[in-house]
Amino acid sequence: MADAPQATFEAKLARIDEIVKQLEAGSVDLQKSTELFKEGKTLARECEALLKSAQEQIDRAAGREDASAR
Amino acid sequence: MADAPQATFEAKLARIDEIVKQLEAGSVDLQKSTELFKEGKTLARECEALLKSAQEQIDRAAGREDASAR
Amino acid sequence: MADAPQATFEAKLARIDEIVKQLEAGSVDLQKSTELFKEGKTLARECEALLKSAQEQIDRAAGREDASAR
Amino acid sequence: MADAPQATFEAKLARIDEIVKQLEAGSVDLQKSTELFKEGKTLARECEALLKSAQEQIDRAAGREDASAR
Amino acid sequence: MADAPQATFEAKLARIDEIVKQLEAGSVDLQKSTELFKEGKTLARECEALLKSAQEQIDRAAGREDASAR
Amino acid sequence: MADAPQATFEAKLARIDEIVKQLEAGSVDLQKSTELFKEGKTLARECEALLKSAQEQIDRAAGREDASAR
Amino acid sequence: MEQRERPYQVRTVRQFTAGMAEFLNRQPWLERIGIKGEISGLRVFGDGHLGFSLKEERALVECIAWADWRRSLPEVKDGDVVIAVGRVRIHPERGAYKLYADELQLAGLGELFLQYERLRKRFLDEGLFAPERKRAVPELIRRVALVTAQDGRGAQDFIKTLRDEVPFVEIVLIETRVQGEGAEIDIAAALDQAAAREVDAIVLARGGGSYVELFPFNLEPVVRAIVRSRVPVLTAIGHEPDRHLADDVADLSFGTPSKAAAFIARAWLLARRALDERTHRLDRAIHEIILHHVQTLERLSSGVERAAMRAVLAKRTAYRTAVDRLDLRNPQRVLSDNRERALRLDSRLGDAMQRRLERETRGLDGRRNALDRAGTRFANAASTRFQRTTAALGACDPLAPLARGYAIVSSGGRVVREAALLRPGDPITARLERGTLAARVEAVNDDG
Repeated sequence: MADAPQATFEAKLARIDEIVKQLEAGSVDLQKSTELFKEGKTLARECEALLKSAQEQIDRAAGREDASAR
Repeated sequence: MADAPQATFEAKLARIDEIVKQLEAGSVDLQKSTELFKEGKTLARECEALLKSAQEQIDRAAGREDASAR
Repeated sequence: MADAPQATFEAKLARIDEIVKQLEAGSVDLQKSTELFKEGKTLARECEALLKSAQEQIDRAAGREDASAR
Repeated sequence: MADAPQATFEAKLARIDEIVKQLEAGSVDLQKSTELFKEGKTLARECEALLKSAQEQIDRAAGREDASAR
Repeated sequence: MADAPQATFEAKLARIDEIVKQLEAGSVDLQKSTELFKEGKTLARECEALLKSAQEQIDRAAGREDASAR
Repeated sequence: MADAPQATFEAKLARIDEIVKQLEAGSVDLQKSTELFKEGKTLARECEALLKSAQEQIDRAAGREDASAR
Repeated sequence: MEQRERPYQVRTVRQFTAGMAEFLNRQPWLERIGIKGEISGLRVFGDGHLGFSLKEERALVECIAWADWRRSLPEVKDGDVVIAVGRVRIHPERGAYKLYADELQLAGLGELFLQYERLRKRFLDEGLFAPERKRAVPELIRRVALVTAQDGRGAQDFIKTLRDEVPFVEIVLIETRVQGEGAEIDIAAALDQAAAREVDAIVLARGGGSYVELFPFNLEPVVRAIVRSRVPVLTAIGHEPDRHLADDVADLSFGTPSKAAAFIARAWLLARRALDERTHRLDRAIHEIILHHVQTLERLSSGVERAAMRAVLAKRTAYRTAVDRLDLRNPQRVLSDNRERALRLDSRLGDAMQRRLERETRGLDGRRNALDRAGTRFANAASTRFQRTTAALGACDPLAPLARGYAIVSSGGRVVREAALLRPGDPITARLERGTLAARVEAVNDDG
């Protein structure tokens, strides 16, 4: 998990999915549940940031076009 | 029991269960009953604290996300 | 009888029971009866103390939980 | 008769019984009867005292309990 | 007759009986009768004293008990 | 120079087409998607510029014409 | 001979004529054909159309001609040599065909036509019409050289269309004389000039005109100029159905200048549309990707929260159950039971002891009573016996009769029982109850 920031958006999503499944299976203990949740939330936040960054890049790319070409 | 605080929530719960069974069996004397009950209550308190802490961590993690990323 | 205080509540109670039976049977002489009575009373007092202590422990255990965790 | 005070309550009672029987049998002369009667009375007094002492001990034992444990 | 005072109440009464029998038999002369009768009277007086003494002792014994034990 | 922009326009359009198909297939990850989009937008902008520069030229030409011929 | 042996089919007249009509219709070269001949038997109809025969030596073709909207027919008379241009049709009811001409080209045209045919054959032989020789016309023409007549209608149509549709396409106008003697030289020069310009294509345009007027576009200088052009050449000459050799060698040819302009404009419009469409799809695709990711992320993010909440809730429930069970087993009851038992035992202890004391007290009292009774009894017995004995003694008192008045008589110290033992005068003593009497015997009576 130390190299999570380098993981792709998709890899992070997959890991969150895995965490959700583990939590739903109910087979993990309380502490582990909490840690998994925190990890999941951290990943979600990172994903959110990646999406935001992507959206910004997209907006910038689109915006530049709007500004320059029309 | 000295290392009870390091024990997991589940281990504590299991120990409470064991205590309840001993108490239900009714074969223990007054002193032992009292001690078992005290131990059970102490464990219950620790479990409660662990639950509370877990809930707080979750709330904090969830809340932080709400606050920062949305 | 010198180590009565180390005896359990149950042992003390059993001894009182034995004393009561002896007294009720009327088979011991007055002097012995008086001594038995005194012994019984002492034991009863010890039992009472043990009960009181147990009660306090239970109240404290139950009460502390009520106060801290709910 | 010199060691009568060391005799038990029950022994004294038995002696009184014996004295009564002797007196009732009428086979002893006046002097002897008078002495027996006096002996009997003394024994009864001693018994009374023993009973009183027992009662006191009991009261004290019970009283102490009342005072200390309740 | 010298040790008459040492004789018991019962012995004295027996002597009086004997005197009565002699007197009733009428075989003794007046002189003798009168002497016998006088002896009888003396004995009777002694018996009365013994009786009185015994009664007093009894009363005293009973009374002492009454005074001390009740 | 005359046919370079044309070749480029068509080539660019073809590349945009390819990008659109990849994006529509949904088989590329977020990062790649973003990069493809940016590339597509850049290409579209360049295409647009080709159209625009032609427009400007003709506008200029028209202006000249207006100035000289009318 | 051979024909007779060949199998044959029988047709009805209608079938045959219909088949022939169909056959003719399928011949492209008959779609529009110019037939050169001498007019004879000219008839003028009221609505302005003409009927005549075209003759050449002993051959004859029936012809109907009328004016269309584009141009009027020239004045003709019998004996004129014309090229009638039009279409061949079968008349089933007459079993004959006719040329339906909408154009009549007057005398001399016949020579031009021969020249046309000659040139055409030569160029064809040179392979100038071969598609593989032709240059690729760029899809997008941004700068075009328009070679046309000064102020010609063709030029106006072309320019108007481009201005309207794709105003940014630059038109390099190269004006030239397009008809008259030596026009082909001017046109060729103009084409060469155009080819030297930085243009994407050359459009050679000319509005409508008569065959003769348009004839320079069939001539070699023009054709050669087109062939040698560095830049693709598009022709847009005259009326649609007419074809010139310039059209045949051009990289693309259009019936009218407007159509050429429309072609150029259309390429741009298509490109614009394609660009717009791709841009739109690009935006939509990335939007959908982002939306998909956002939704997935939201689903997973809330999922992880829900799952964690549920996990904790499950733990809390387990905890609650355990605690409830523990509380149910609070030793308080054990404690109470034990307390009751202890109290009961304590109470029994006290009772037993008290009862014991009472019993002993009662026992003692009983004995004391018995003792007292025994004491009283023996004291009474002693007293009774004493009373009885003393009473018996009292009854034996030898002096008792004296109380009743008796007296004891004694003489000489001896009690006198027999009177005879005494004589009168003997001293005697009489003892009374109280005191004694001294007396003498007076008489003796022994009968007593």
